[in-house]
Amino acid sequence: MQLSTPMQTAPDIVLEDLSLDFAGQPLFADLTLTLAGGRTTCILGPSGCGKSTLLKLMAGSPNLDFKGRIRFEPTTDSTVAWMSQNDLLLPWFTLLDNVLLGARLRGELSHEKRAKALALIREAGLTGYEDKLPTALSGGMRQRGALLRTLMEERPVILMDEPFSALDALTRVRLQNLAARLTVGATVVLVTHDPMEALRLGHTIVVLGGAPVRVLEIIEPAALPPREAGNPEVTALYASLLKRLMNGEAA
Amino acid sequence: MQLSTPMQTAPDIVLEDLSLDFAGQPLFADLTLTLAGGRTTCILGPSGCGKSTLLKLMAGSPNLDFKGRIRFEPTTDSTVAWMSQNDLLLPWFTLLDNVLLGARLRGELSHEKRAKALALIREAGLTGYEDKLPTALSGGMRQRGALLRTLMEERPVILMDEPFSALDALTRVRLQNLAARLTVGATVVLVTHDPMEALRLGHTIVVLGGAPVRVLEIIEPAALPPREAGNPEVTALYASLLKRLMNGEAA
Amino acid sequence: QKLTVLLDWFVNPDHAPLFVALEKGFFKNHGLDVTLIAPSNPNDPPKLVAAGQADIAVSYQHQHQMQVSEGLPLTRIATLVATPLNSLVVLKDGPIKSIADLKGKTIGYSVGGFETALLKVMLEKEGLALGDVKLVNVNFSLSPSLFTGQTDAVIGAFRNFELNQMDIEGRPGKAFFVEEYGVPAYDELILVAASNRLSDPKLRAFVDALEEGVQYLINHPDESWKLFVSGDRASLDDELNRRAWKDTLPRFALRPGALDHKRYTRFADFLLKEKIVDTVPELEKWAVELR
Amino acid sequence: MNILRPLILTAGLLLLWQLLVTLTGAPPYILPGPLPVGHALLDKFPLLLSHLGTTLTEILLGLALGTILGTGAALIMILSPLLKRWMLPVLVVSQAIPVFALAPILVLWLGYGMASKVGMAVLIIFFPVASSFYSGMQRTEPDLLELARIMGAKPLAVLRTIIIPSALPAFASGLRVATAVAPIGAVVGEWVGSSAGLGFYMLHANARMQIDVMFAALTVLAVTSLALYFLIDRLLDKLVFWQPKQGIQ
Amino acid sequence: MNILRPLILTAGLLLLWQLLVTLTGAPPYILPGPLPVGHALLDKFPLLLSHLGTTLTEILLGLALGTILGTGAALIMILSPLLKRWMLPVLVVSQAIPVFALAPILVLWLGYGMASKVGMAVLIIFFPVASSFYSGMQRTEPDLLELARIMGAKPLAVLRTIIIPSALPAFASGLRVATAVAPIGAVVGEWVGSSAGLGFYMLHANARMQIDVMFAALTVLAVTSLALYFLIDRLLDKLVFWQPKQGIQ
Ligand SMILES: Nc1ncnc2c1ncn2[C@@H]1O[C@H](COP(=O)(O)OP(=O)(O)OP(=O)(O)O)[C@@H](O)[C@H]1O
Ligand SMILES: Nc1ncnc2c1ncn2[C@@H]1O[C@H](COP(=O)(O)OP(=O)(O)OP(=O)(O)O)[C@@H](O)[C@H]1O
Ligand SMILES: [Mg+2]
Ligand SMILES: [Mg+2]
Repeated sequence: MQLSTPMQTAPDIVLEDLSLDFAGQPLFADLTLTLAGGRTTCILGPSGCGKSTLLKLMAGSPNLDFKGRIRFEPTTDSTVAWMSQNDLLLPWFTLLDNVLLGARLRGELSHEKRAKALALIREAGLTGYEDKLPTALSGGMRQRGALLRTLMEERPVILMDEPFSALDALTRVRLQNLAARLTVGATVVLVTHDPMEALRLGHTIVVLGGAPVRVLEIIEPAALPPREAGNPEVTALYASLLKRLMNGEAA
Repeated sequence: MQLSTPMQTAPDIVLEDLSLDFAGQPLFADLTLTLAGGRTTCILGPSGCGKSTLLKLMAGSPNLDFKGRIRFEPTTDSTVAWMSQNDLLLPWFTLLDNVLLGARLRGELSHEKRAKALALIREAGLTGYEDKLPTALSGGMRQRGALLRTLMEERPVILMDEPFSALDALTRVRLQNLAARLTVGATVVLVTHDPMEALRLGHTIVVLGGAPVRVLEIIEPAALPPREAGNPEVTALYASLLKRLMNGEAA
Repeated sequence: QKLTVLLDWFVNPDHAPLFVALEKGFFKNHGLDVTLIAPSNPNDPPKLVAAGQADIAVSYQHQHQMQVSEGLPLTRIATLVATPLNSLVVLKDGPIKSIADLKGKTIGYSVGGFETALLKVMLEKEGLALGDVKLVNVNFSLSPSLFTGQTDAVIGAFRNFELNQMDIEGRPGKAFFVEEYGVPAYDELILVAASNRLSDPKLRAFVDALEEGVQYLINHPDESWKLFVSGDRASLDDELNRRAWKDTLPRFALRPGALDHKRYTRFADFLLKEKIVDTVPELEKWAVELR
Repeated sequence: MNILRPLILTAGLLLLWQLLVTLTGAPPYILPGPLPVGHALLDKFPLLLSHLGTTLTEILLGLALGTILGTGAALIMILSPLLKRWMLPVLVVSQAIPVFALAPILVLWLGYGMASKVGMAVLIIFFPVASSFYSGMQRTEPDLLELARIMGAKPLAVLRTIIIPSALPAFASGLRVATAVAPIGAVVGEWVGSSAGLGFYMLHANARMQIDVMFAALTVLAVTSLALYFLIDRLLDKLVFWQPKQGIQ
Repeated sequence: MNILRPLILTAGLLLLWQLLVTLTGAPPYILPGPLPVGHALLDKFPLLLSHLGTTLTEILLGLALGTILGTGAALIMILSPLLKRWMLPVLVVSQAIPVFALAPILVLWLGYGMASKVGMAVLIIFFPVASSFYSGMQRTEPDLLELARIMGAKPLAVLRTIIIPSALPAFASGLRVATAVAPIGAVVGEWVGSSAGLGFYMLHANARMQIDVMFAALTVLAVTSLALYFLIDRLLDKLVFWQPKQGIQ
């Protein structure tokens, strides 16, 4: 399948002095971070440190009451695609219709979109399930559906929250490659708990930790992603990254 | 925290000639498999191959129309604890109440149970969140809640469906150790997509694959779990297991 | 000419002259195309005539006077039933032998105001006051409330109707007629039209046709009955209506268009005295003989 | 679907009815037993059927219109919180106005034809639909709305694709209530003034103490209501196809 | 909560009312304007209040009893599919029986006291509650029930802990409908036979052609309905605390 060219220049995402409280507890306090445009940034960090919340902030959620600035540079609008941590498939739509949700919501359904959706479904190993309702799909199949729906959006900014967590090793690699291919040139923010995944897919790897959360480390491997798991740079970085992660917030 | 002694002898789980169709497609066809009593069996297999369904069958779900026999040997009743792939926390209960759900449902709430639940919550790194509703928890925190709820059950048979998939590396190891400690002596069936997790925790590792699904491989490492990630046996097995998994159903 | 008449209630023998005139073609002879409509709330038809929704409504003299007192632009143009029908009814075999026996008893009624005033006068005649009895609005079910012993007497029962009904059910009743207990005689059923439309010649034509209907009815009661229960009114052909028919015949106004000024003023004064109405306009404003 | 079950059910209900009459000792002019009513039913069958025709038309029209207006009102309220603040009190008050106050107004505006009767039926039917549908839409999963917002969805598309389907189970439950009260809606409508219909005929029979006939008409109404209810129930189950109805134990 | 808003709302609604009167040209004996009604309201205020007392008691008793019976019926139906098959038709039919058919029966059994009015109110109120609550319970997430089964839960505990909370949003929506129809339930109950209450007083005023007084009583009833509705609405929002009510856009 051919990669569709990214439609707009992919912007940087600039977070400045971000502060947010939940129930009086500060989750972010003056967090400042810039994510490079057109690159894939993988975010790692302990469970509950605020990764999903950060993604929602970048997606411009109107329900979060934060202080500070979140900017896209250059400014663009309607530029974000978001894959949430839970799949959010619509139970009344088939897999295909769910994958086509964005197009339908924007009134852009077309023969090409359908063809593209079907091709993606095939690539994700879901052939034969196009007309199944989400209740008839396994957890990993649902996650793949949600991923395809996000990839269909072809946005310059793509936010993905643990997109491969429910997949077996083989399917995971296949979909990682698919995602990497389809998001070339876009600003991708990918939250994951798998350091190997981060090292394979990220131009940049940001490790978060602490409370309120701060950036513990930023890793920028030399080779371009997607990298092979056997790549010596990856292997070397993996050991140190894992060690860092296993040391916890204290580090 | 001290391990409470398993209450009954943990039975073998015997599956004989199991057949099950979904929408005319055979998911299982004459599947036969015995899971050793008192041991931890980790199940690996491609997404959608039927792992969750298998767990539901072992849990005795009355909604699945299967052929064949599923027996516990020696026969015991009300012996199963089940952790589903999605967390199934009750939105109207706090984390603590959710962890205590089983006790409440059986009318066994007691001071000891509360104390134990609080201790588990502390061990899972959730102190301070006891009185939060699930909506105020992150994905990984919810998953930990569901895991604790399952561990509270102290059943001779424990079925867990990807219990650590939403956790970061450090939290994951901590909870794996916690789970391993609390389930010593029980028959544990643990579905996972992480071969390292399987190798760390399983007495036996069962690799499923193909359609209808069959047992591709059974691995029984010599050392007793939980094994260290650095353990040479684990490292050796990991490479071959990963290769096997990456080869897919064809193998 | 089209002419819509709203009845006071479901079709019953009280409306006999109207249906005879309709079936015999008397209306048609006078150039009228008459539609008769039955409502289920007797209060509404006059209001709707006042509002121009229909030409003529069947009303009650007391109700008409209350409506006039409240300022509704309505005028009585003819009489259908020329005597009171209202009565106080008790079970024949019950303990109430005279009005005086009602002391401390429960009395049911369905129309607030007027019926309680009638009762008051009747009780006072026997030395009781309204406070000596317990009143309860039983709305839809006069005779059932008697039968079940929930009430000891009911006011508002029609002598040509409820009495027969009770008889048929095997629980015969006994009626105390209001006009025999101090209530001045009045017309039970009258016809009213909007005051500003009285000069419309079709109203007079209607009254004339109605008079022909009454005449035919009195002269040929049996043929009239057949006309009454013809067509889609076949379901009216039952024991109760047959009996009611007989009892109602002598009560129809033989000169529907005629107006007894003195009788109307006397009853109006009675309503005024009993505070059922608080004003009585000049008679010409609310009751006329059409020219 | 067992063919025997409805038969047993009917027989059982008739028995219950007879039992009620016998046990409470209700006299026949208040609550006649199934036998005399059955007799009256057979006796007046063609007449009853013709009245049923009128009432059924009113029921169906009222149900259709009430559902349309109810969903319409719910949609307006969900789309505009401002309009909602003004509409909700009016809707609530509309439920508290008794027939006899409303009947003359309706006749004044709609005349004595079918319109005023259907109007009255609509008034009774639309509130359960509007209220349930509105609550249902209000309970749409916020994350789905967030997803739609991020996708740059058109408001109408969000409504059609996400909000309305989310509310369909609640809507179905409201429509079930509406269907159950629809027959009484039509009957009450007939109090406005009419010359046909089961409600009219019942009032009529009641006024003449033909209690057995009234109960015969009531039986026809009851059977119609049941048929309608179970028909709509079936259809609604199809509407919420992704959420199969299940027993609890 | 803005203090001004209810004032503006009230003024607006009164204006709407006047507009309706003016625009449709409804004569004052059919639909009086707010001014004469306001006058009558002030005039009869103490009397209206005392009648309101009676009606309010009926409403509250009816609502309480109707809710209890409604939830009870729903619970029975969810616990026993067999009983449900027998009860549901009876419940549906109970909604299709008009007052005048029921009134004598109710009076026969319950007398002319408060009981028969409350009985009538209950009959109108309980169905929306029963029906919504039942649908809500039926829509309990099957996996939660499966979890409870595996946990060896006691049936009553499952009900209390899982099924009932799952159904609370639906129950709340049913109770909202019930609250809106509760006042008419009480008024209809007063038609059964009464000597006090707003419904009684309205009938009385209507019969005496005191249309302004009738509308004054109606206004009192409407205001009471609104107050009750918004009160219960608040309480219900608290009941479903884990699902905050949200606007859609
Ligand atoms: N209710 C259902 N109706 C129809 N098909 C179903 C149903 N539940 C599961 N299936 C099918 O059964 C197969 C196995 O599902 P299952 O959830 O057991 O997979 P799994 O091995 O747990 O996958 P995953 O790793 O993605 O969780 C899938 O192909 C799915 O489509
Ligand atoms: N709606 C909410 N109300 C209150 N607190 C919340 C809410 N949403 C999130 N939180 C809190 O914010 C913190 C961060 O949550 P978030 O979901 O962003 O974590 P996360 O980094 O994505 O974790 P995970 O890896 O487990 O998904 C958590 O401690 C959680 O308790
Ligand atoms: Mg998260
Ligand atoms: Mg699974």
